[in-house]
Amino acid sequence: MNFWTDPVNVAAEWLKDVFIGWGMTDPYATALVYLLGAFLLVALVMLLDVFLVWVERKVVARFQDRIGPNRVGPFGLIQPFADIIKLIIKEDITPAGADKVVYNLAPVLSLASVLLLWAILPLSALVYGVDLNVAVLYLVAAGALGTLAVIMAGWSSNNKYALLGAFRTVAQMISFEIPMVVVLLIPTILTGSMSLKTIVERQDIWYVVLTPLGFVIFLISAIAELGRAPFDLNEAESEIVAGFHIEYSGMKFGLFYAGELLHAFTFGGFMAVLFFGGYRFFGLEQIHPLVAVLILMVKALLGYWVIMWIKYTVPRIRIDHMLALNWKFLTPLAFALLVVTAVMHRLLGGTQPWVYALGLFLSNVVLLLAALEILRASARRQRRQEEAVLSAVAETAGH
Amino acid sequence: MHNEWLYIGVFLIVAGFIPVAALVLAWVLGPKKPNPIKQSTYECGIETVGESWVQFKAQYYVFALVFLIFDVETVFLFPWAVTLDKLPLFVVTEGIVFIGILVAGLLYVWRKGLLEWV
Amino acid sequence: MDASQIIFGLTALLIIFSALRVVTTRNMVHAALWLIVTLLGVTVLYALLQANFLAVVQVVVYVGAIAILFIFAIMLTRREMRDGGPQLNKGWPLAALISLAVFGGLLALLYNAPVSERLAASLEGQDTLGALGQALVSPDAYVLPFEVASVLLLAALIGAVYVALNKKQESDK
Amino acid sequence: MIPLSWYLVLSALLFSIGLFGVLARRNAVAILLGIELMLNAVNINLASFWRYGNPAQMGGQVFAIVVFAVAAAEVAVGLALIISIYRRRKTVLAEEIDLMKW
Amino acid sequence: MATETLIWLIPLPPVLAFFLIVLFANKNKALSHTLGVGAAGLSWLASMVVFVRALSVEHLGEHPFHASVNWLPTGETWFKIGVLIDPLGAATLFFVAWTIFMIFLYSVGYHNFGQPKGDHDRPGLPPHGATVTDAHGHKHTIPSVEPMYSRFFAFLGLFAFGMYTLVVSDNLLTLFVGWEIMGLCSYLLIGFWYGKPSARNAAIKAFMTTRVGDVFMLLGIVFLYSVTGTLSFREIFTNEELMHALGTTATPVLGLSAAGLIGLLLFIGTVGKSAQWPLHVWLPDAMEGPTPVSAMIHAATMVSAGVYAVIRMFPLLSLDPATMSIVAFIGAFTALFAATIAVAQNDIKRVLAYSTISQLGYMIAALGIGAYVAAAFHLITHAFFKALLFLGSGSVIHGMEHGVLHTGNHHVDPQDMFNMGGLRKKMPITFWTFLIGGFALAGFPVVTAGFWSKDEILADAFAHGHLAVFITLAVAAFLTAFYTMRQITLTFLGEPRTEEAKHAQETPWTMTVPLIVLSVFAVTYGWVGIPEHFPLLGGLVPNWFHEFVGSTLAEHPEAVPFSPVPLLTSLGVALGGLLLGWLVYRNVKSPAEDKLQLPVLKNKWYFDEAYDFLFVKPAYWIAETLVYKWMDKGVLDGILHFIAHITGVIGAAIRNYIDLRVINETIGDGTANTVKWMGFNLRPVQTGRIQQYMLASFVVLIVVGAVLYYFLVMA
Repeated sequence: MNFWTDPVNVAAEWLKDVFIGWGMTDPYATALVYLLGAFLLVALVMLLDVFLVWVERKVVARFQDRIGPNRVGPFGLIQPFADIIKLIIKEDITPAGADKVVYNLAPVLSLASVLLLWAILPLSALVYGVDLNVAVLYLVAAGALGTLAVIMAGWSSNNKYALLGAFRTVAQMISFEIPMVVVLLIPTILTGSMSLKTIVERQDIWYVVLTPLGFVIFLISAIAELGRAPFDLNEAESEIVAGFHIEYSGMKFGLFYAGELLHAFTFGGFMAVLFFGGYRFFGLEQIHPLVAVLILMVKALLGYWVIMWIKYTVPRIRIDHMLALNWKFLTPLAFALLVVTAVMHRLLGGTQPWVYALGLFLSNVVLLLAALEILRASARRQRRQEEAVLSAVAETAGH
Repeated sequence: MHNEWLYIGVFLIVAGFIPVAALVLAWVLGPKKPNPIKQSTYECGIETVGESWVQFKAQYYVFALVFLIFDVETVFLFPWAVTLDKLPLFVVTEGIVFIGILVAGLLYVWRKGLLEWV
Repeated sequence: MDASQIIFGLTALLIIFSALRVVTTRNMVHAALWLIVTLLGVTVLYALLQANFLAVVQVVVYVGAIAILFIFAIMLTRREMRDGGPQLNKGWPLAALISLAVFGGLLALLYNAPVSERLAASLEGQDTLGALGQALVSPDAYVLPFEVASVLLLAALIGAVYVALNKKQESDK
Repeated sequence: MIPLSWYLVLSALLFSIGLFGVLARRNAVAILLGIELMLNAVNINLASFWRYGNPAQMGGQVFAIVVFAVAAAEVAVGLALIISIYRRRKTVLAEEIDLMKW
Repeated sequence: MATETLIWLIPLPPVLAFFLIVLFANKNKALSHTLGVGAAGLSWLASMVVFVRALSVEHLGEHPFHASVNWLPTGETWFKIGVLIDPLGAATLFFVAWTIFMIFLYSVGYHNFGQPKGDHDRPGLPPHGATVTDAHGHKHTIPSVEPMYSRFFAFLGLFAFGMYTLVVSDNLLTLFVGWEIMGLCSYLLIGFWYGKPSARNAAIKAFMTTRVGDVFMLLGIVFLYSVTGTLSFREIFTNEELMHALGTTATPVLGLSAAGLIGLLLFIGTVGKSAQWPLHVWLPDAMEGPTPVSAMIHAATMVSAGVYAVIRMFPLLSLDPATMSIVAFIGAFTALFAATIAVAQNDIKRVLAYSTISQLGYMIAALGIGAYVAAAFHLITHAFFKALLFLGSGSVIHGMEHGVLHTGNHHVDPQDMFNMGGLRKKMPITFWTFLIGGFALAGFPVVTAGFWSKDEILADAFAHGHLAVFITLAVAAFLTAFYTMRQITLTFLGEPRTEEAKHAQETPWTMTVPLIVLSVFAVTYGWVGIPEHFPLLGGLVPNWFHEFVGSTLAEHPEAVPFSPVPLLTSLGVALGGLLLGWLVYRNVKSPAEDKLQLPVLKNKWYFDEAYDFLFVKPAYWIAETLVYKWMDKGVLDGILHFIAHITGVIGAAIRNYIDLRVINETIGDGTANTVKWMGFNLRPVQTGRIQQYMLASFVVLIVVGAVLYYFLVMA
């Protein structure tokens, strides 16, 4: 083990030795090293977050045929820092009647729940926080904290619209969590483990090939979970103003905003890990751990870009459509996919890799076609009924 | 030692510390000139009427309910998914029976018309 | 005192304090939030016990679902935020006495039990998650509770939906 | 290392606090909160006995998971009942929910 | 199919039918009874196959059909459940299968399948009849179909499931599960016509009374498990060391051994289930249910289950002579006591109900004196002839209802025997079968099954020197013959006493066929157990039953030597009772002429009233004061309230708090005040507040826990 091939762990070991040399016992030294490591990672992630603001603004500008930030610094790169300074020196308003503790805790929890996800994201084979054997569920658990933050924010603001927005957001988040959790079971089945590192290591064939449908469901439910367009009903301005964070301003709003952006990017990262081979890219990751990190970042950015692409091209859908989409289409489909994947995986487990891959892929395609056919049939039936009603009405009108 | 969880605990502290630090910084640096209008509840400029704690329809409760049940059930499925390879073929059917019962609940709620947003 | 004992002590204090707040605070939403704090404290205990699965499930199920359901129900069942009147009923001293008696009884049992000073065996090299999965679905172990759990949840779902939202009852009123 | 008795005492204490909440709170929702505390106390016991007993025997964890399911079912039905009662009688105070009297 | 597999399958069809009817067939009457009867038929078929196979096995007692599976992991070991058919189980299975199948078939006719819907029938009430217009334009009132027909078959299916589970199970836990399923079903079925307040009350009474017994039984099971670590019959009974240890370990209760205490606790469960004194009060009231239910509960299944459980646990019980004497006493006392009440009843079903209690007392007494085989024998013969009698009485009632519908006079009670008379001409099949059943019950010599089983019990009692038991049972047998003949005379003989009785009609074949089948068994089943030393007949047919069932026990019970005393006694009491009954009631036309309608018998020795006085009233009183004083207001508030009250009484002179408390407690003014204050505030017993219930239960838990802890751990 030398510094060149494994810089992070070597540095950590070295630091630990130094601390022990200072007279600390092992657990405390470990904890201190962890603290430093976590601090470094979180700081880098926050820096990335700041950078993401710029990316988002630039990309949306391009989608809308504008230039975007271009005044502060080269290509407007310093713009986000100007934003932050503005947010910091804005007045900190707490609405009258708000529940102060909860009100202030909510944005913290919101951002923290996103940051927590980075503790388990395997950045490369050697650079990772922890390799938890229940990491997939950890992902869900952190999402639960995010939901909690929303409800806390909405309740504590002492504002109807905030509470209503929070309820809608929570209803949406928890609804779409079901297909997401079910789809998370699929990489677990394919790998036989919930450890993200193991999932990445087993992906000789990217899981997006084995379960394209699973990926699509995950993408849709992730977007809904994020509350981004087309599922940004919590912010439907015409109805409930700005959703649960209507009363937030200044840095507190900034935290929600940063949390949302970072959440999107983090989901890009998890999408990469779960479906696109994580930090692996045809052996390139073996050159150096930091190259692997770079690979993952690029994949995550691509995922983030897809999420943005959808956000800025698809119009917002109605809340009833959204819930129907989830409960009547995604959830049953996800369960069907789970059953099919479990059976196919177990049946084809011992065969040639290409047979296995092809079998799983084809079963996904067949399932999708069947689901669409069912949808089409039910839509046809509905249309016929409507037409019958219409013609009946026309007939009575004619008489 | 419990290194995994120690790290996560430490990470939790850090992840909480950063936003708190940002808030404190903003609180220290920002001006503080409160007045009643500024602190009033935002309702598009219209005067606030009535209590702000309004009643909600029970529809929300149903979604939370269905979610709760499904959440717990999927939690049961994770250990199943992990050990799928290591056990005989019929454990797959056990899981499928489990999922079938799950979906029966969904169908019931669906048929009751409670999944419609009204 | 080693590190884990300190962590345990702090967690225990947190759990006890927040649990007391749960049963005494006036504001129901605060009570629910204190409950969440307690539950997170219990999560730390699971982590100390290296029951990884239980720890995450605790957060997923309790914080993510049960607590949300509680808050929804609280919102649905009140007209004003803080309801008037005392939060404890008139029999609370007796209730406190009984709770203390139960605690004392449990301590007495514990005092005589042979387990009190046992230490944990090492989990090194054990795949507890795999063992858990095998235990859950293996027919030699707990497959029956596994399947029955789904029936239980189905019954709970149907029952709760029926009770909470019986449209027929609504129209009868 | 933490001795088993610590967990057990903590769990007993948590159980008693939950019991107090169940017996003494007026609000029916708060009673359910107390029950959650009690169930958690039980789960601490189960998990610690698993850990300090034979960790290869997964009974403790399995039962804890079953307790999760039971807790979920209990909360779902309990809160549904409370909501239903609230809609008819406009109260969630346990002492006013005394229909069983008749 | 392997026999063990078949045994596993026996209980399943009825429960499957239950679910199918509840879920899918509850709108379709024909489908419901097809499912129900079909399921009962399947179970019957399987039972018969198992029975025949059991007969062909040599030494079934040592090598019974037995299979078990792991069910519940208990740490490192398993709690197993399984099936067991040993000779006792096979014999029981035989009669259970027959009676259940017959009752299913009978129910089709009893609930008027194929008749039109009633005019005013509502679910929860018995059908009132329908008006139809025939081809000539005449209006007739004819019986109408039961509105909750499907529901009945569903419950019946569940009930059958409980019984089969109980019979085939190889351990106490599944036995208890079946037991409790039956408890639930009896509640549902007794209260089947829940529109009638009497049916509702009877259902609750039955449920609560049996619950008392069941709690003790559960305690016994738990105790047994904690001592032995297993609940499997064979594992306990074949383990001689364990049995010896159980028999010699002392317990702090009544000086009984562990085996005795466990046996006693289990026996209390039986006392509740089999309606033995002092928990017999529910059974006569249970007559509120439809008649097939009465037959089901009182003959074929539930009450037999109680005796069956005691017979099952006999090896354990017999380890402690003290327990055995308690059992014998309760059995003999119940036999006599219930027989006296039966003499004075006018309701045709109530007579049978008390007679059932009495006959069950017979079996229990037989067990108490160690007559294991005789008890099992009487259990089976009794099940046949009592089912026959109940179904026959149902048929009579049904015929009478026909008459009631015809005349339209709804004040005539179709169950009152004094409204009947002369039915033998109207309902010949019912009459002859009822006669056979009645004679079997009375123990008519030689031809009927009842004679042989009763005689065996008496012979055992005599041979083993239990003279008191012998005399009690003999008197009871005499009374039995007497009231049986009274019943037959009043119902079937003589001339019709009412218009309705004149228009009674024979019932459809679905009701009469079961009667005939059961009457065949009521006669022939006795022949399998004729003692070998019996004069003339002994040895003609080998005493198969004794050999077969007796082999269940590890020690084969000796056949008792022949003695003329019991034989002559049973001949005398049976014939004498029958003759006397006929002579006395030949000319009795109305209840007023009946000299035996003594108030004390009529009122069942005032047991209901005594229970009301001893348990119900005090419970109310305690609840009122305690609830109000301790829970409703809470201790602290109660005390404050109390003090405040006194203040007003004594006046403004004394204001000091502490003074007050001292004076209050020392002078005792408080007593008077408490009374006044209670009088003021008499409240309903239950406050309906869930927390107070829980508070109370936790108080009890703590107290009982402390006491148990003290006894079991400290001592």
